[in-house]
Amino acid sequence: MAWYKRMEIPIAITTVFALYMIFEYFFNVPALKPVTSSLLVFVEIMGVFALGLGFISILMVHVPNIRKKRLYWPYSIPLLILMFFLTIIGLPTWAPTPPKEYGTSLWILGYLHPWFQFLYLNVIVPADATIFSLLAFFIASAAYRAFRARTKEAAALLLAGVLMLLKNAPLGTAIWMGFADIGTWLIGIPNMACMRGITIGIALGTIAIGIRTLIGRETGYFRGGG
Amino acid sequence: MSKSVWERMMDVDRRVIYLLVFILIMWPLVQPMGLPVPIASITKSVYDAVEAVPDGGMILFSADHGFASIGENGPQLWGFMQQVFDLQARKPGIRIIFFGFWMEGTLITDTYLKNLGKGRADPNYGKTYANLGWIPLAETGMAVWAADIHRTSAKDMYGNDIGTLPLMKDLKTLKDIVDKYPHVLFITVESGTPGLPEFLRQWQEPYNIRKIVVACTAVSTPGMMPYVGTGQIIGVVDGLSGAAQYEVLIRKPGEASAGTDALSMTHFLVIAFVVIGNIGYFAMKGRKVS
Amino acid sequence: MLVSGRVAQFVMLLVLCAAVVLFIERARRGKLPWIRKVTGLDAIGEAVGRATEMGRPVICSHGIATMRESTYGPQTIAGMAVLSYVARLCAKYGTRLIVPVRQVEVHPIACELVRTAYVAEGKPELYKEEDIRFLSPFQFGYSAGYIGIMDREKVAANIMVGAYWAEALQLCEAGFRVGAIQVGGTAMTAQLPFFITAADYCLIGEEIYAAGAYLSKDPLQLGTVAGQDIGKFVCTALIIIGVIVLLATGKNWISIWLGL
Amino acid sequence: MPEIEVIFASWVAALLTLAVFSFIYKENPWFRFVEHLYIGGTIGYNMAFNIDWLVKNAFIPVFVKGQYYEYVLAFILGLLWYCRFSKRFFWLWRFPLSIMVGTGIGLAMRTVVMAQFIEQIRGTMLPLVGVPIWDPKRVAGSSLINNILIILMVIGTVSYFYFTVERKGAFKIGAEIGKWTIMLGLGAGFGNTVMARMSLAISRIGFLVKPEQQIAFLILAIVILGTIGYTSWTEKKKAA
Repeated sequence: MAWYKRMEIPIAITTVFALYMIFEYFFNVPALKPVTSSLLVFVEIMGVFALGLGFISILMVHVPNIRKKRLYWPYSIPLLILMFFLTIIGLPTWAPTPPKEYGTSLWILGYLHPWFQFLYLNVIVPADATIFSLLAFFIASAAYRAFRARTKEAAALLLAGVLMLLKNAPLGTAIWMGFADIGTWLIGIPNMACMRGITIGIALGTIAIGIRTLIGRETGYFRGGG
Repeated sequence: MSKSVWERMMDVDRRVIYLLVFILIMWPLVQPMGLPVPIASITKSVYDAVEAVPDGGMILFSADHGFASIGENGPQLWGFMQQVFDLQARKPGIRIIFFGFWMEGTLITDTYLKNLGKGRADPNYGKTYANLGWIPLAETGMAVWAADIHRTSAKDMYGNDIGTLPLMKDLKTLKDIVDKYPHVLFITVESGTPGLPEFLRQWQEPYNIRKIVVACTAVSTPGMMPYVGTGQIIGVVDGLSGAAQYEVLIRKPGEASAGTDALSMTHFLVIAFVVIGNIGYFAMKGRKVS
Repeated sequence: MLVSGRVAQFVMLLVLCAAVVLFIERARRGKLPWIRKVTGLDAIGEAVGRATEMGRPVICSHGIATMRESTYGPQTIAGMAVLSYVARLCAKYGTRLIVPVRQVEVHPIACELVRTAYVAEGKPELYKEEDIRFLSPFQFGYSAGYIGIMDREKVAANIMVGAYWAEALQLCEAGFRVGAIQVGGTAMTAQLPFFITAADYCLIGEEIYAAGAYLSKDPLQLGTVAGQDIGKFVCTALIIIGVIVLLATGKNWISIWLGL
Repeated sequence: MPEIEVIFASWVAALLTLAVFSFIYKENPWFRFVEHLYIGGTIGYNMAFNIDWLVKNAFIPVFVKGQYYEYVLAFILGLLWYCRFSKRFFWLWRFPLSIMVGTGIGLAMRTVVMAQFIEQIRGTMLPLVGVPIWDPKRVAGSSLINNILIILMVIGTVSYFYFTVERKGAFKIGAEIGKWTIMLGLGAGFGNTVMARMSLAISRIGFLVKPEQQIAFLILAIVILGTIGYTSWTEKKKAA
């Protein structure tokens, strides 16, 4: 393999950039400030460029789906139609006399196109909110299934969960104001302490995984399977 | 072999649970039951703090949430907006500035302003209140905005030059606001980052804004409690149940009040199922032993 | 020079890094630390095995964060390490593996990891890029696609390690519905309650960061896990000393020093 | 009489809402349709939004205003992603990725120590004198009992996760405290989230039962339930 294709080079780049970010944060070198802000925009721009990868990946899955008439292929059609439609009408276009409500900018933004707005407000927003709200049903069934006093530990979990429910339901505190105090205590003391303990561990884990990545030993990054 | 009652209690079909959740939410929305809504002291202190703004005071009003949490933040925002405009009607010297560090939040603010008959078309717009719209860049944006309002919010929500608004003309920095108005109250309706911790860092410490009230989603409330303890914020409107309490306090029952019945019902439904499941479990366990 | 207010942080970072590096060195010299069992990680093999027996696919995801966000990026890397392990197992047993992806920039690396794993097991022909599915850049678009796939493909194992937000519970419940064995792991503290109750096995917080090391059995990686424990000693000691100093002097000196 | 567009919009939104809700019964064609439609929509939306961002914040400054020429390098690096599809230049796509991950890891390592380690430790060094033994007015406030509990629980939770130390002696006690803290804490976290999730469904179902929406709701609900019932019936028949 040619030397420039070796995996060590990207790993070295990763290390250099990581060390730079750390250095810049701890050491006061005014000259580096603009470099860092440029770098962060850089990363942002590169991230946006990657978008096309998703687009291509979707095409690679759904076009053959339709062509080969795989199972559930008809559903790929609305997906592709809406994807292309929104991408195309959403592209920024030049408008010599922009409508007043879009502000005075010459670039009338594609996503302020009325069709785009219509689809956004009446397709994406309701679907998004409703998929999110499925959680209301799932949380009820999960509570029923999981809050069962099989062991002493599970009993503690159950008790804390039910007491919180009584605190949050307006009817619960109407029955006995004490539920509010108990709930506040549970959130303020055990929950906080538990989250804090876990967070400390997470910090240590982050440092460990960071070092593994920097020395190029992390399986999750470039070294997969090896 | 058919299942025993206990087994059935242990193994309720999840669809039954789902259906009951759906019905128990829908029914009170169509036919409100008016279950009691006890007022928590932490909500009352928010209400009192807003009511305490004197004639000639300033209210800074920030909407920092997205569409996803509108179920909780929407009624909170609506409650606050009704209250501040009522207050302004009673004490005409009060000035209000709306803005937000989340883009979607400012869109919601604008919709509610329209619902109140305020906003762009209102002759008082720009004189007694202004809507500066979205301020980008999160925490950095807070710092920059406070240092130079006219640069960061060069245009208001409706594309007017901010210098042309009589209210904003002389308010170039957050310090100007604090100097000109002796009583500044800051209201934030929020659901995440950027949110209160950022405001405390960027605004409370440097500009000495002491009167801050918060409305947030129930999930973020625990994170707010330490600040109430230290007195950095006056109080918290906690999720939908907080919004309902607030509607009771401002005597304008609305969406949240309708929702609280559903909230109480579904919470008790979950508790009921947990109890049923456990009864079934222990009955079965007892049987196996015998 | 060092920025004021960041001196203590810098020293602490050096100390924690030094602990990790020390144990890497020890491991390099062959002194392997003993490591307790992490049930959640051992369960992954079992889950893939069961899927193989049933002839149904495995779904393995790595969270919905990118690799460049400060607190969530490392979780994605941890998830990738698990994905790499799962991909090897699937390649070995010839089980179908589906990987749902939310972030475009993570998609190529997921493909790369899975392909490498199949090649390493000598079965490159089994690798199908259309099974590494980019779903949607929206959180709930991803979630809807994920639960749809689980239901339609009747997956037998659902392995989720990485940064998850509200969709965590949706994925768990949908997975439960199709009867999949579920292993969930995240360092998002707000979502842990759902993984611990609704998934069969749960990796809590830092356990996911140790996953790559634990599963790969690479001595150097295992050394870093031992280094993490030193950090815990430091933390416990600081808390105890701080409380004692505060009690004795009435002023929290340790806290003041840590803020330097 | 509202405009036809408004009526159409509300029917579309009601249809999507009900189709998603139908998933809780079972996976069905309606949900599948919305799932695909929505995924397509979000990708299109994201493309449009991000291209707009790119044009406004990168292309216009560079190519129109002539500032920030260094961004051109970012454009080139960004294009390298697409080398992934080339057999010959395959290796090039790793460069943008390695820069991105490098900055990310750097950001993580430099902030994690303060926010997630030192601040948490500082917050746990709580006073044991000069505070009331128990404050009934502020149950979660600073009091002797609470402070002792927090200190023990945090240390306990931390020690629950030791990887290389066997759970014996003090470590066993610590891990035991940690276990109970985690159970209580996560149980409370679960219970506290129920309200947020219920609020979401309340707002969606509230949308469906609005007076002007009720007709759409009823008709669409009947249609969706009918088709789901029909398809499951035919499936059953096929299976039999």
